[in-house]
Amino acid sequence: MANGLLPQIVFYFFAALAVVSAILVVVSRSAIHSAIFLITSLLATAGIYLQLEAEFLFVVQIILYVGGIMVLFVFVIMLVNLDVSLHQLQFNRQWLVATVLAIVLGIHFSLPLWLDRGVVNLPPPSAATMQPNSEMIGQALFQNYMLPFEIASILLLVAMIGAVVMAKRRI
Amino acid sequence: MMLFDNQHILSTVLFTPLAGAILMLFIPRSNAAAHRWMGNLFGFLGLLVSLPLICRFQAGQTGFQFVEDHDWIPTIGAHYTLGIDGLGLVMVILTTVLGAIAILSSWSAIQKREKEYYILLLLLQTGMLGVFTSLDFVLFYVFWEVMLVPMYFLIGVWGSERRLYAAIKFFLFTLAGSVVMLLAILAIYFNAHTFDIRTVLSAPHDFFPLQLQRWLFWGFFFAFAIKVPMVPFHTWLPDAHTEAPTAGSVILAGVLLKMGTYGFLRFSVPMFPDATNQFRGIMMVLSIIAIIYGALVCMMQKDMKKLIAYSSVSHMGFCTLGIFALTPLGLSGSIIQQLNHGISTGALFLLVGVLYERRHTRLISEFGGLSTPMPNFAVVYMIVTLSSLGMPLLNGFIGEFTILRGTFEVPRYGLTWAAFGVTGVILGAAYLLWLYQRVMFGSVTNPANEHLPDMNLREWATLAPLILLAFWIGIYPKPLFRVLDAPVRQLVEKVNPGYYTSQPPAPPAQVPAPAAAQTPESR
Amino acid sequence: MWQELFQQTRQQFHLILPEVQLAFFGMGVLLIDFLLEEREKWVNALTAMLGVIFSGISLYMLRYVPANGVKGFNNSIVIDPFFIFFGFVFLAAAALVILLSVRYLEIEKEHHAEYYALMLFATIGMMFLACGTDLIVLFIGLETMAISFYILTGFLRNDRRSNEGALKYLLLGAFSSAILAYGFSLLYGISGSTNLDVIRAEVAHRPPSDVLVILALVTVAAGVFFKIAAVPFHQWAPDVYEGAPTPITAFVSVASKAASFALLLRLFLTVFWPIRVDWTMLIAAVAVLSMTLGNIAAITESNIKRLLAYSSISHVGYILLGLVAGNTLGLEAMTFYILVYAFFNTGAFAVVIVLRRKGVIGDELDDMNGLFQRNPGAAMLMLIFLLSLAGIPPTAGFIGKLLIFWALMETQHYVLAILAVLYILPAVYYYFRIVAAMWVRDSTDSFIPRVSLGQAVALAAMGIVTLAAGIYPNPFIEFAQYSLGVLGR
Amino acid sequence: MNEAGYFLNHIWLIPLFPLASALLMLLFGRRLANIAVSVICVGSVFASFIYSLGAVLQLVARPPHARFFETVLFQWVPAGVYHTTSGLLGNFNADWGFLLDPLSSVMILVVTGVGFLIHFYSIGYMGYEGGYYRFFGYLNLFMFAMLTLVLANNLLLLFVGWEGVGLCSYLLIGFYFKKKSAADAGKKAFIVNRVGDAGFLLGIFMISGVLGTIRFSEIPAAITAGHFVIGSSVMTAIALLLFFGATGKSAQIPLYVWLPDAMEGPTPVSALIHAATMVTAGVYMLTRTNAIYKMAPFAMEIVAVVGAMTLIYAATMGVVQTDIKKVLAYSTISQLGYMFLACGVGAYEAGIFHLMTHAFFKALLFLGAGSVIHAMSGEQDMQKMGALSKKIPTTYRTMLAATLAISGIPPLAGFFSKDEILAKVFQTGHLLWLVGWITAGITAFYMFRLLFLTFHGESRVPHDVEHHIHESPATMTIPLIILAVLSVAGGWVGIGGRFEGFLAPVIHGASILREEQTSRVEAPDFLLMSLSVFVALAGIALAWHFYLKRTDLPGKLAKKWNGLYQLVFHKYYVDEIYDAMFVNRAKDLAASLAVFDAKVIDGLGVDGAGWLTRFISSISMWWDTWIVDGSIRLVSRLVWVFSYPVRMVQTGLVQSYMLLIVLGIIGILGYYWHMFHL
Amino acid sequence: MIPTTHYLFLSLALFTIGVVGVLTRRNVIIILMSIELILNAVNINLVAFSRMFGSVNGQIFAIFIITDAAAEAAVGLGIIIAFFRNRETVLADEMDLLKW
Repeated sequence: MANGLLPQIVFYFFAALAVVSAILVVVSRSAIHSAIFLITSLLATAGIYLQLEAEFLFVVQIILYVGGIMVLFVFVIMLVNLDVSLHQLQFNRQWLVATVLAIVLGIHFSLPLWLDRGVVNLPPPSAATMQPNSEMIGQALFQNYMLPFEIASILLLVAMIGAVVMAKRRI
Repeated sequence: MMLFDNQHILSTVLFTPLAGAILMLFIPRSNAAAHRWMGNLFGFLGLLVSLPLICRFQAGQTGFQFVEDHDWIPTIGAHYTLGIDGLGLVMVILTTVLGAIAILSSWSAIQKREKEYYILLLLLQTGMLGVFTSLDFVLFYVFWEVMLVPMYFLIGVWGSERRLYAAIKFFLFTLAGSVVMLLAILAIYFNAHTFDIRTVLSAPHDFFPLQLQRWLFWGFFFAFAIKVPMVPFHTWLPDAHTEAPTAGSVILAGVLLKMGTYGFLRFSVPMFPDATNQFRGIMMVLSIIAIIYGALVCMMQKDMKKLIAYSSVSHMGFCTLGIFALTPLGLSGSIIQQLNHGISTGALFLLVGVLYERRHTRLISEFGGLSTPMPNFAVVYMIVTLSSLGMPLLNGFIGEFTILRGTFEVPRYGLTWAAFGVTGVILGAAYLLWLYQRVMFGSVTNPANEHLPDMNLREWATLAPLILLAFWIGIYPKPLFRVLDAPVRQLVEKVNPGYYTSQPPAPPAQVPAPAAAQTPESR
Repeated sequence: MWQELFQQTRQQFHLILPEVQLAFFGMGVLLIDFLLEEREKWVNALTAMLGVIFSGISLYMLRYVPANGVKGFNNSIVIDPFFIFFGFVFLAAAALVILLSVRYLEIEKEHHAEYYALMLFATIGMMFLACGTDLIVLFIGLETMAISFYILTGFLRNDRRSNEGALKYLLLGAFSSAILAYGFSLLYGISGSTNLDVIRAEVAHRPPSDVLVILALVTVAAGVFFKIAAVPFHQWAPDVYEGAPTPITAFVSVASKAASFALLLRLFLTVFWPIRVDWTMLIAAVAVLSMTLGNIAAITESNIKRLLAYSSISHVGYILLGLVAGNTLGLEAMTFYILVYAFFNTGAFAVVIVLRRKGVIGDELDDMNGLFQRNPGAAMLMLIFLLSLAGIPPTAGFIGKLLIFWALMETQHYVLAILAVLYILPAVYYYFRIVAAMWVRDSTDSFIPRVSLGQAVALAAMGIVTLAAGIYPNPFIEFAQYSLGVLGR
Repeated sequence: MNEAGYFLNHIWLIPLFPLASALLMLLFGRRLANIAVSVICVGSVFASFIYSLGAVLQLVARPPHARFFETVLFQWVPAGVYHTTSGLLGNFNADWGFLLDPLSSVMILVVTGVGFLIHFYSIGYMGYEGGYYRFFGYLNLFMFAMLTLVLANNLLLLFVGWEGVGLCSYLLIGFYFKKKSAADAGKKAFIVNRVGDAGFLLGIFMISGVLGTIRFSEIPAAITAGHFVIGSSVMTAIALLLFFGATGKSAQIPLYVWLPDAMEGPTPVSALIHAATMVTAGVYMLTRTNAIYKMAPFAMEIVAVVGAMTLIYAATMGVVQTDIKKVLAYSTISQLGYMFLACGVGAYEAGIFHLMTHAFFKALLFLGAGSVIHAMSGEQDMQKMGALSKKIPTTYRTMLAATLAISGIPPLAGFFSKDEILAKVFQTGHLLWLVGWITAGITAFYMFRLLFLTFHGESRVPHDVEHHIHESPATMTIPLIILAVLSVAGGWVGIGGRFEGFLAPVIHGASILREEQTSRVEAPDFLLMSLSVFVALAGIALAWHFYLKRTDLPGKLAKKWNGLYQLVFHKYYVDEIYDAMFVNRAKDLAASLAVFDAKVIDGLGVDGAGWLTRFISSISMWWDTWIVDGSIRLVSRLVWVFSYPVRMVQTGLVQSYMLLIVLGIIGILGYYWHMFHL
Repeated sequence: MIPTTHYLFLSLALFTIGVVGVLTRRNVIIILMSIELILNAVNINLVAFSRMFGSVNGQIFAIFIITDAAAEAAVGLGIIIAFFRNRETVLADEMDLLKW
């Protein structure tokens, strides 16, 4: 499925799904719904990864993001259950201005890209295949990127400590 | 003794007060008497160590003496360079003398936080001496600003009601000028590639291209004009003077204001001669305005210190007038007048301080008929007043006369300038005598004044030296003129070359505009 | 193949020794904590201090690296003077803050090992920020630092202000680092590599005013500006400064700022150096805005921590001016400024820390009233620090500003120079509001601030450095010059 | 130098003696007993009198052309190099040097002599006053200043004395400093003098600028070297400036206003300073610098005219004053007018001559007046006197002599000097002679009016003072007598132009004009003499008529010849008419002039000037507070206020912060896209 | 074949939506989610680029970003809990103790 119609269909489907669910994340009243839509969006993104031949990342996305982070989110949402907040306003006072500005920002990013797509001249996707993906990633991760990997461990340690310190009533 | 040989004596003079201050840090705060003694001791020591300068100074020898030079910040090429010429000598001595007197004058006036008070006074002393002795731009600037801080506290902590306002006003005003000067200094560096004042001084008059000279002149102008202070930058002065404690006012009027004129003489005039020639007219007009305006404002003051403050605006106007007359007489007169102003205005503030200590008010209306309870005070006050209004045989006259004589010489409007100056003299007599009359004459109306004690020994000790100096300068100023001859000669040769050869003075219009083209832009 | 991997690791291990030391002691603190009674918690501080010292030693070992540095771990880090310089700054700041923290935490009853551990981890992040030449290293380092700070800011968990500060910091920080990440992704997209040198080469080859490059520049700049709290990305600073525990405020305002400046310099002097014509204007504008807003806003601020926040914003403006000048001197000025700023700014906060006591945060202007009568030494030091902040000689701050002005004049940025110079006036005004409160006003409460041993040591050190760098700045300037190595050439 | 002789070599002692004792008084006077004070002070003045006498004798011993002695003690103001207006290099240098020549010798003799007498007199007069030592200290200080003034060998040193005497007069006028009027008068005197001095200073500048020297001995040479044309504008300017200074010191129009008020001071002061010595400094200065005036005929005209105007104006003023000292004050002004008139027509020697004689009799008059006041225990109003001649005979006789002298009755001193002046003026063919002549009459009139009102007629003395009217002590009367002798015989030195001859070497030829005119107009001397004598007598007669006869005659006549009563009455009727027609008118005129003087000149002129200055100064103070300082405060306030909105942006809402971040990015990107025209 | 630009636009779309969420929602948790969206957008970029260059670096970077997202989420939620414990709210515009 290197080229042909299918990839495009896959891409545009997943893209549309990601965008739509993302919008729903932002607009839906209850936090739970947003969380679920976020999951959808992330899954769609995972699909796109797959379409980009990044299988490993596809897995990571699903396991770590959807399986880990989102569960955490849902858990917290349960913890600080907000039936009250369901009835109150979900958008702050500046929402109109903010939306407009955000869109302006988006235009500022995208319009030049669109106009200059000639100038930007991103090379077409290289024929170089990245298979077997997991192995290559493993190689890179433990040779070129060993150091960041180690630092990441500290980062996660910090995160752990932080979560404990913050969430635990007494240490 | 190595500390006192010609290479190090200036450092000794400079750091004696500082040493005192540091020493006092270790005396417990509770022991106020000790601080008093130490303060006075080191104030006096500072005076003593400065005396060898007078003896060893070779008058008539051009250039700087007692030069001391070390690397300071090699990375930016700043040196620790000290040295004085005649001008510097006069200023240094003035500073040490007034410093000692100011410290002595606060013996009983200061009743809180003696420790910090004396430490700050000594720090201030070092700062001022540094300004007058440093021969390196950066060093000069550092001292120039260091000195602000102690003054801020002297006004802010030991001042009277509106002291905080006055203090911060003083600080900001002066700072506003000096920060601009900092840029000008840097600009000089990029054109002269040195921070050494001597090198820049010895450069030819068109060393900086004219356009640059103009900029630099104004860059320095604000710093100095605010310090002097020239109208319209003077409004910090009345507040600062009024709120400051006696010693503060004495130092402020006696020494701090001189930094402005000193700056003009040391930097603006000799370093940017062409620009100076161009702006001479403006400067003289400003000075005249200061003279007359200050005098006029004096008349309406209800507060003695304010009155004296404005009178110093007027008197310093004479100094700037003399400087920008750019003639030997004008310049030497101006320097002498600076000395005089230090002496007589300092003495005036001391006298007001004497009253303030007794009555804790400075309002003229509170007094009257004081010559009955305090006759000696009346006599001293009279002498000081006379010296301040330029009575012959007292210092004021020598300065004012010489300045006006030098001004008279200015091409074209000479007589007019002189005439205006003389008007200032008349007004001076008017407001000073009026003040004297309101305070001293008449019969005692206010019962509080009936039994005021006359001046005590310490007050005599503070005032006597000043009065002696006043008479000395008034009767035998020759040594002063001799000391000042060389620096003045240098200045004049710089601003209008060939003055001393008997050609008619070149009209300032002949500032060589092409000169800018000739000198290659150095960077 | 694993063989050679270990091989190269063993060869290059000494390069990351300082960080390793910190990590080791950080975890050590966590472990030792279990052995300690409530009143022995100061041992944690001691351990952390040891870590800093050891890290410092191993940093000192590296001092003979060539000017262009030693690359390691597949060019993902470079050990060059720049790193050593900033590493020293971070460690110094960390040491000072640790000294200042003990008493404070005891008063707060939040004396936990995690605090020190997190500080050390944050320091690790900073150091990687300073030495990383790889986008990923930089990003992870940045996040390590940032997240540690989020936690530390909220460390007083029962204090509403602390919570709020932490949450705000987190939201804003996450947002900004997301933007930064976006920029990084674009950089990667431009070059296909995460190595700065490669990216730089690519950027150089790119046609001028390439959209992707500009997008990357702007997003990265936005992220970094946020970290250094430059206008208009500054607004987190006052709130976080006020909310955080005061030692952490000091740490944030000094160390994290220095680290972010390291990142900024690293990126702008390598990646974006080819297109500096494009960003000089941007930096200048941001600098001027920061100076203006910081100075103006501080004039009426009555909370000292907020006031110092605004002042730090204005200082950022000053430091950025050095980058605007862009010549060697300007960069030296920046590094020198960052170096001394670490000391006198921490000092200013330290005095506020000294004022902390049960029930009173001691960060209101009135808490300073009559400090002179209550603790002359503290008042004296505070005066020195404030003078230095205001840039009055003979203090370090003056030399720093002097160098900045110098660079501006040398590169003929006259207008900027005049602006910068004139902004000293409002600065002096609001700093001297504090001075006046300390020295002139009479004390409104009878509380006598007592200085613990640690605080005394820290205060003394900072005061000495501030004065020394003002009176004889030569060594410091040389250090700053040394720090640049080959950068910016 | 030794052959110059002891006294000449020690000429510097002359001013030194009084200075020394002055310092002694001002420093330690309070501890000294009155007797010691008087001995020291009077003694010092006497010593300097002796030394001056000796010096003068040694000078006179020389041949006329060599009667010139100059000595320099030390350089005083070696101010340095400057450019003269002609572009040459000058070296400004004022020495502390003394110059003794006929002119200054006359002056020092007058000053020390009269001064000594007045000091002596003061012992008695001030005996019961507080601040005895202070009084004498100031008086001695004055002597020092005055002697410096007359002995100075250059203009600047002269200016020192000039200012010094001004200061002393300020101090002495304000001697009763508790009286506000006295203090005010002193201040007024000082400031008005300062105004004059301003002119003088400028004059000095111009002289040194134009001639390159301020030494009297070098000025004539410098003038000839400078090739100035007669009446060159520069010279005229200098001359006028100097004269302006003189008007201040010597109380001429327009700056005479201070002198009448100066009478607030103790009477000896008025005698010494405001009659004999200080006020004549102007005349001396003009004579000193006559070489310059010679080049400026126009200026001389001005001097003459101003002198004449002052002369008659002040005289008329004197007619109506009732305060005995005020009368004398105005008469002094008018007499000074005579001197300036003389100088104006180039008759310097005549001026100086009159200066000398005037010093004698005017001092005497004041001292006499003082003695009267002393007798009347402080009363100064002539309305409350009368018929004192019996009670205080000595005072009466001496004052009579003086009055005769001032009225110019031969052979008294006043006659010779005044007559010489009139003669010289007449020779120049000036109409001003007429003014002088008339005024001679008026002078006689008001002086005798004073005499009659005070000493004759029936007593108008209130009874409480009546009984303890007594003659003054010897210390006061002796000086009176000596001065009386002098004012009788003082004029004889002028007989046969001996005085003129003596002064001749100092006078560098008066104005060229005058020399021509001298040849043209030749008037018989005796005629002029008789004329002036006549007018004087007329004046006396008139005074007698109105202030003695008219008061007591009617009664007698009515008693004696009842028949003639009508006639007499009728005569009186005529008399009344005459009186009504002329004298009263004249008196009215004078009175109105007096009002004019008090209200306009003094009121508007002086106080008005003061008021105006204060007004302007209050305006400038307002300006200073609200505009100059106000603008500063406004700026700072603006910055302060502006800081609030900046802080308000800090809403505390996270999302607004984020919004700002987004805005920032948009802004930056927008900037770039704009730059790259996308 | 899909040009890389399209991936860019997709990520931009997600980015913008994320920004909108961050700027408009009151619920802090949802703000955090929106931030996750943004990071997700970044990842799309990275992966697309890595495909474009045919090198896995981008994917590695993406992994690290996910790690970071996890860390941020953990800490963030912890802080939110602490905040909620003290303030009984998780609404962004109700944390206004610190202002001005």
